[in-house]
Amino acid sequence: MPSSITSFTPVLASLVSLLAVLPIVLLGKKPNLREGATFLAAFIKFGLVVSMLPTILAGSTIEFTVWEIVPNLAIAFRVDGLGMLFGLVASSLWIVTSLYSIGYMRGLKEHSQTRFFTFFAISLSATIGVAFAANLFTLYLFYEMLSLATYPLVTHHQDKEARTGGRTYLTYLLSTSIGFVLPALIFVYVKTGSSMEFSSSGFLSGHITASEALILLLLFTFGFAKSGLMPFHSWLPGAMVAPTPVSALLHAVAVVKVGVFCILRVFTGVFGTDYLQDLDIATVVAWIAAFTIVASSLIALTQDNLKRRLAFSTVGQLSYIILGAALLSDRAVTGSMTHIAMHAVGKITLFMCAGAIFVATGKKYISQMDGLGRKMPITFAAFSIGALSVIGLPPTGGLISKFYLVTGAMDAGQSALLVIFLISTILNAAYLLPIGYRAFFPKDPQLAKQPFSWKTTEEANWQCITPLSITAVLAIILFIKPQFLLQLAGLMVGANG
Amino acid sequence: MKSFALIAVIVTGWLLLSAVSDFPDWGDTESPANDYRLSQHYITETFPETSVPNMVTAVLADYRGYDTMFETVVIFVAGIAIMSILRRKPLDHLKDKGKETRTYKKDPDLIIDTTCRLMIPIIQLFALYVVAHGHHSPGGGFQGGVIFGASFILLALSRDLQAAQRWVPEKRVLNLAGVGILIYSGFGFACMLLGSNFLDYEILHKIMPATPIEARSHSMLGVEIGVAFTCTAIMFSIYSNLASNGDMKETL
Amino acid sequence: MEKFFIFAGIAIFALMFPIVWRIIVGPTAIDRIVAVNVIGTKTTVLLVLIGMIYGRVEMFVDFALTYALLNFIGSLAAARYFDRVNPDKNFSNSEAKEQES
Amino acid sequence: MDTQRREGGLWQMIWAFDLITLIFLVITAIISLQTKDLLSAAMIFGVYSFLMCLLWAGMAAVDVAFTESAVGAGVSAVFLIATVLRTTRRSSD
Amino acid sequence: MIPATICVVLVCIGILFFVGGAVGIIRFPDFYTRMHAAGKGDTMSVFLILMGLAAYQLADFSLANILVAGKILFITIFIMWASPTSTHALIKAGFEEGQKLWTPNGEKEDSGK
Amino acid sequence: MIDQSPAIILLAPFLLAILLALLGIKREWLCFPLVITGLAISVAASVITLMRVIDEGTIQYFFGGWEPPFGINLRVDGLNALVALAVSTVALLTAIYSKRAVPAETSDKVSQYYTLYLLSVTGLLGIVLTGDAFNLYVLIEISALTSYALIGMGSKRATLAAYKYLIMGTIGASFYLLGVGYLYIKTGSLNMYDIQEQIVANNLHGSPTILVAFILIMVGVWIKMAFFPLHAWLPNSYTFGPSTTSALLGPLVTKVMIYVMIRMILTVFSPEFAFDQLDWSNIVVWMSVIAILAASISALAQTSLQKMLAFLIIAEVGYMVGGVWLADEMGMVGSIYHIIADAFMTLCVFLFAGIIFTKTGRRDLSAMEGLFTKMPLTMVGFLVGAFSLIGIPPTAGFFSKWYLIQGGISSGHYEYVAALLISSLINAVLFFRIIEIAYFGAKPAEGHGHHHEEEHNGGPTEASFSMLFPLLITAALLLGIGLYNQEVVAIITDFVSQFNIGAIIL
Amino acid sequence: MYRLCIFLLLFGIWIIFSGQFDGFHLTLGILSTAFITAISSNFFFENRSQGVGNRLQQIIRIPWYLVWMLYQIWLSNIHILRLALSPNELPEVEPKLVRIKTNLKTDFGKWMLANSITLTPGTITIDIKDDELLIHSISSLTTEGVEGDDMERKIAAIFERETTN
Amino acid sequence: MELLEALSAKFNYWIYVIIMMIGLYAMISKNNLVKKLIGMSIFQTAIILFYVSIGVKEGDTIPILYHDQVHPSHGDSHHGADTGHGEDHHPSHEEIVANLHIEPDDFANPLPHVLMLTAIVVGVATLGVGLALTQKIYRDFGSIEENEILESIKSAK
Repeated sequence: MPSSITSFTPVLASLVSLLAVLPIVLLGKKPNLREGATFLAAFIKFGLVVSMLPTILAGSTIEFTVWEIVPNLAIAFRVDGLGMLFGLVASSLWIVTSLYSIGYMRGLKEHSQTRFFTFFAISLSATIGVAFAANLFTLYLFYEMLSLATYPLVTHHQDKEARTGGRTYLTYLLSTSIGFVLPALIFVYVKTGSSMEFSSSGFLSGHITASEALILLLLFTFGFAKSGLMPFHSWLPGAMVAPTPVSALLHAVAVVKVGVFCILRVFTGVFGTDYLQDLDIATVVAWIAAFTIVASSLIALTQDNLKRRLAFSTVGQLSYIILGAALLSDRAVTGSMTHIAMHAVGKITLFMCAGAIFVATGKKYISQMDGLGRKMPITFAAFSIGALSVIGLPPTGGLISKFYLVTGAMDAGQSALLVIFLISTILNAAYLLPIGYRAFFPKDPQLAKQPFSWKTTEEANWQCITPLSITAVLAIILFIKPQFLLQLAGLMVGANG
Repeated sequence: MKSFALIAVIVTGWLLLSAVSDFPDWGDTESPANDYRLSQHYITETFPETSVPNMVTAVLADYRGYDTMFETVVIFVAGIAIMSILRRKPLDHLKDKGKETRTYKKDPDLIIDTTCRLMIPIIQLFALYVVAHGHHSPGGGFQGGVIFGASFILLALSRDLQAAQRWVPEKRVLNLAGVGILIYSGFGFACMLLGSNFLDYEILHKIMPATPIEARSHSMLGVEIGVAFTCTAIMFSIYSNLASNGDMKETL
Repeated sequence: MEKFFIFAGIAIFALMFPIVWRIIVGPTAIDRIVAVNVIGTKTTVLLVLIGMIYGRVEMFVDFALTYALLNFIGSLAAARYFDRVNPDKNFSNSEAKEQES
Repeated sequence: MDTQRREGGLWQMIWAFDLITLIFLVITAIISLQTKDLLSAAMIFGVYSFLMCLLWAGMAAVDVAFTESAVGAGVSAVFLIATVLRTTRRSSD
Repeated sequence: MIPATICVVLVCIGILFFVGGAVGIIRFPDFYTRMHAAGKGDTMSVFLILMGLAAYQLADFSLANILVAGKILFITIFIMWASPTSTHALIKAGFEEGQKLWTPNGEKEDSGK
Repeated sequence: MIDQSPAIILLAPFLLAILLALLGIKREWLCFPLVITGLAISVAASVITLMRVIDEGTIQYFFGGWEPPFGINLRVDGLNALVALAVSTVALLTAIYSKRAVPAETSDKVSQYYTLYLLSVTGLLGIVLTGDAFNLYVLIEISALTSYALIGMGSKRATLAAYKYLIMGTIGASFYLLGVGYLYIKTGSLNMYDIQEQIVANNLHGSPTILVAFILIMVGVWIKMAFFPLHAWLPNSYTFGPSTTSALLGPLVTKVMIYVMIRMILTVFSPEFAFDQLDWSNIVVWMSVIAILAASISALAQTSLQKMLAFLIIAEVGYMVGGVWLADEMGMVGSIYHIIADAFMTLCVFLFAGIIFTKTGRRDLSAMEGLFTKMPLTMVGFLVGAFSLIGIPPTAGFFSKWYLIQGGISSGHYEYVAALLISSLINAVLFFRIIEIAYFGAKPAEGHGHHHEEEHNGGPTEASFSMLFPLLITAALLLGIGLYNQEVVAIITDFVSQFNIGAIIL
Repeated sequence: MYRLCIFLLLFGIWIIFSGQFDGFHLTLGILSTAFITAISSNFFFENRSQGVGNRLQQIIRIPWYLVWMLYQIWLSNIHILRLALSPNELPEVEPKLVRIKTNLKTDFGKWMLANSITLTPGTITIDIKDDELLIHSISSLTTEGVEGDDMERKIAAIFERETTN
Repeated sequence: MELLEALSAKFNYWIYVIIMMIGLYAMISKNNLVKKLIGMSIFQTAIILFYVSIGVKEGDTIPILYHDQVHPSHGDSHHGADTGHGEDHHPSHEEIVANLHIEPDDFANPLPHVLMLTAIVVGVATLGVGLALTQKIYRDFGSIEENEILESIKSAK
């Protein structure tokens, strides 16, 4: 029986960036100090998260109940393996993203930077909140908070395009969360009357009938529309109007990962894999996810806008995670948990590269990027690594998670889904690899002839380049040393088994 | 609209009629409303408890005095409301005077004027009588007040509004109305200050030369006077605002 | 004796019918007002009669008096209306015709 | 004054009285609402109030009748006339 | 018994005058003549009826009843006081409104009602 | 004096209203302090009363020293005390707001306006506190008459709206009165608790008279609360009246009427009668579903902020009526909680609308362009209110919706849950439309060549303190009520549980 | 002095109204009467130059006039009754407007005259301007009574004896 | 015959419904604002009629105690004994009460009367406010016909 420790640390980890809002707003007039505050908060947060790591790895959980807000229902924090994994990813990547966004924002001389950093901080706070939420209710609170806090980020440009994008973004996220999750949440509350505390075996079994379970499952899966499951995916490409750091945040760190994280929580914490297996309803979700994977990959192939292509790629990759969870086998679940981290690192690299390209050259479309690799070698190198990671090729972390997923699918005996994995991997490669290839080896012979020299490079400023290099390296490191991630994931699965 | 109204009316009427057959007969002494201890108490105990022979007055001003206070407030509110809706400065009356197509006669009619002149003091006396004798005969503050107000209306009708306004200018009207309610609630607050509940007149025997039961009776008279003040003032105020369209110049 | 009063009352009531008829046919507003005034007077009498029927006329005279007074005010006000408004013959005539139809 | 209850036959008569008044009431209410001249409508409404007052006197509700005679018959008719003076006399229905 | 008799007689005559007034009001041809019926017919009949009632009230001769009779008398005075004035006011109003005077020649047009 | 606290709640504004009428005509500066004093005393008394209710249970106060049913009494239990506190607080906040708005909008009638204002509050508080069915009618009329005047003092069209309100309001109040009459004819009593006792004692639940009385009272109250098909008076009244009026009446009148409905169902007719014997719960819930949807959709079609909010109020009324008629304990708790929450959130948005109207002089949505940069604090206040109306945690609106949906689910009325959610979504659309306008409007101002006068002057600036303060307090209260909803709900549950509603339907 | 008379007059009326002779109600009566005297005593008599004795004389004379008036009203009612109930098509009715002049000086006198004319058979005062009365008469027969100065002399005898002196 | 009996025993209630419906119909369907208000008054008086009808008792009298009930000594002295100024030969309040015998069925039920006093007052107050609004509307729109006003608003837009 894993012991649980009561500690204020998870709350603090979530709150620290929220508290950072105050100095950020107050120091709005002094950019350096303001960003100093951002960094400070980011590091403190990371430190706090890491400080909990040993405890978690030792098999304990950390709990803290803040407030019993509705009868029997409290805002409560609880750190377990999955939460730790996600918290680690989010907090570490925040540092990177912060750095990057400073570069990006300054590079483009964006307006309202104070607001940007403020909401950035709030978003992170919400993300960590989701990661460490102890029950469905707390999860939902932070989920909503994240939706709202990212809206000003998505619409940062305040132009017509941003307006449409922002509108789509909110429409999808709010309508699904209010329309699907909230009733499901209350339904669960009414039926179980419990505190909705996540537990490794779920708490629903015995309270609801099979058909209710199916409806609930679908409500939750579609309700957490941040996961980009089709048909509720189109906010994601729409949200591409946001500044790139935001896209990075959206796609890699906070938003979409929160979506899949929530779904993972629902599968493992609310229903419990055993219960789902008994009911045999997860296959529905699995197939939806499978469909999403294939469809999104095909759409991604047709996109010329780099960020949009990456966005559709994200849609597909997220569905891997959902699919992994829906397969319900230990390995698949482990794979999907790990994939959160792997994909995050890979995708953030890709996005930062896209941003760096935009900052340096102002180019958005893939067709314009012929031969750009020669001007921006570091960026495109990182891009390639990221792409490899996303596709799931060595020497990147993506391979690890994909391996687990595929074997998990075999465990589950879903050979049809196995085929899907394979097809999609090919498709992934088809839409990601050509970009790097074209950049380095342009079709246009004139560009191809240009000699490469470090001096002619037109890389973006160092604040942009550094983070993407870091994440690219990280992707490789994760290939070499994925143990602790697997260990964290295994904590969840192991408890299950 | 007409057909909708018809449907609404028919449905409501049917609804109301459907319960009629369940009612006790008209004039039934055994009906629940007449037989219940509430009305019995009012009939048999009013005089012993308040020494007022007119049960209606006693119930009105004592048992349900709280209601009546708000009834007075309703009048007051109506007066203030009408004033606030209609009253305008004479200035903007002048502005649209060009549009006025009506002409007004200034000189009062001799016959009407003389009749009213002789009548008004008697009406006023009568009004005071009605207020004062509310305990023994029908009437009371409200009716008396209306009659008193009617005497002002009569003056305004027989001469013009200014004649009445000289007597009770607008500001005094408002003050009177306010004072009326203040008198009423003053009795209530006095009871509170003496340590009893609001409007519990019995306690006033401490400051009145009377027994507790008489204190009730006398306080009721005081309360009725308050009501009369308000009614007088407000009835006249409403009349003068309505009849002059808010500019206090010309009336009927 | 009460029965006599009631009969008297009903008789006076019956006499209201012709007056109500006048109210219905008009033809002009002032005719109606006259009729209303007459009804008011009759009502005053009726009130005293009712008082007699109840055997407690001292309670009824008060408001019979009020009644007479306010009836007077009412018809005076109506009369003053015409005093204040310019004679508008066309209106009253056309209005009268509308009423007839 | 005798304090005895009145006998049943008399009651029947009062009832008849009541009945006539009620019929009158309905008639005046309808006329008052159907007249196209608002001044007449106001005056007829006055008649309606008279009848109400009678009715209440007949039903032994003296205080109510008193109030109605003061308010319904006198004051509200005057208010209505005042409004007719200040607005218009014509009505489309 | 005498007061009762007086009462019955007076009330009956009063009602008779009421009849006169009422018939006059529907029968007379124009506004002015109707005004005659209304103004005069009422005054006397009210006087008679109320006097009759006052007389009945005095059957039981006590101070209270005298006062009641006095009040009834007061109503009578009031009505007789107010009635000519309101008659005057109304007829003046009609006159100013432009009511046409009925003449025997024009009788056929108007007397139909 | 503690014993007198229930009476003081409404007597304080009443007394000061009269004093104000006497003193305020000449001395206009006196009006505002008097209003604030009266309402502050009222709020304090409400708090004390609430404390006492929590400590001692139901408090009775006999006016005139007569015990019911002979006299009129105030009977304060958990429900009353809470609603009274909400009413007086909202009134106080609106009064603070009105300091500048009233002189600006009703130039020479300030003292009259404030007198009516205080009397209106008195009426509303009286409705909430009284234990007598007829007294309730009188107070309804007081609050209604004052409302007509408060609305009628607005613009040209406000008068027409007030007239319509008057007609509808009178029909509603008269139906209520008639209903009380039908109760009286069968029970002979007017005291609410006594009526209930009589109904039980004489076994009148099957009587058609009681049934008709119930229908009449319900229809009457529905008209007064603008329940959907009977709502015609509301939108224009709250749109064209002075902004203070909207901010006072918008949050309070409908809520207080819902309180009356709950009081009638629970206390007078008993829930067994209303829910079990009549078995109308389905019909009314469906009606409320239609109300919610229709009102929300109508709100979408509006271009004027006030009008949009007015339709939202109608939708919220649908929530509460539906919540009550779910015949479920949780639904009832949710409705009562929503009364309080909704009072504050409507207040919040109406104050915002008032500020915008005073600042820009316009009512349409485009008046709000770029306000985030110009009036950040105002917008923050508004955001909280908007989030609460949408139902975003941790504002009070979320929790009321939580309880309502909980009631809907546990009573199996999924259509109600669906309507609630759809309406939340529509609210989200509505408010994010505004937020969008306020958020995006700022930028084009730099580039384009429009030379509005506003832009020359830098546009509207942050509202004055007296306007901003109540808005922000309201926003804070919304969060507070949300976060401490357990405490509030505990009081409500305490009250509701004695009626044992949950047992009835089963 | 004047006010005292008014007070007494009003108090008499109060007694008729009240019918309660206990101290409490009499006190109320005195207070009310005093109040009315204070606020509206000057409504009663326009011309206050006349002495109390004069007024008393007038008051004594009034009843005789009233009796005569009652007789006139009686006649006029008979007249109306006859007209109304006559089976023929209103034989005598021949309405016309008549203007007459009056010599009465005081307003009260004119008022009395106008009302008397209204109450006498067949005539109604429509308007009164200065010393000219506009009268509606139902038939030529009835007009004679008005034009015959009889009434005016009676009124003058009561109210304007002083002025003729 | 039974129907007739049922009708006659509850005649007041039937008529009250009819009057009320007349008023309600006028309130809803009439175009003229003043007419609506007249309809409203009729509507309210119908309710008053209903209430007052409740309080009627067969063979009752007005709800004021008889003079000789309150003043037992009245028959001899023609003087009312006031309770407040207890001269020696007047009975005190307690004595009067001790000898007082009131048969409840003799008097009409006073409670509906009290209630209806309030209702009448409310009625006239509402009527007054309604009329004031009507005048203001006429001042602003130049008409008191609802459809004309609505049209003028529409055309102004």
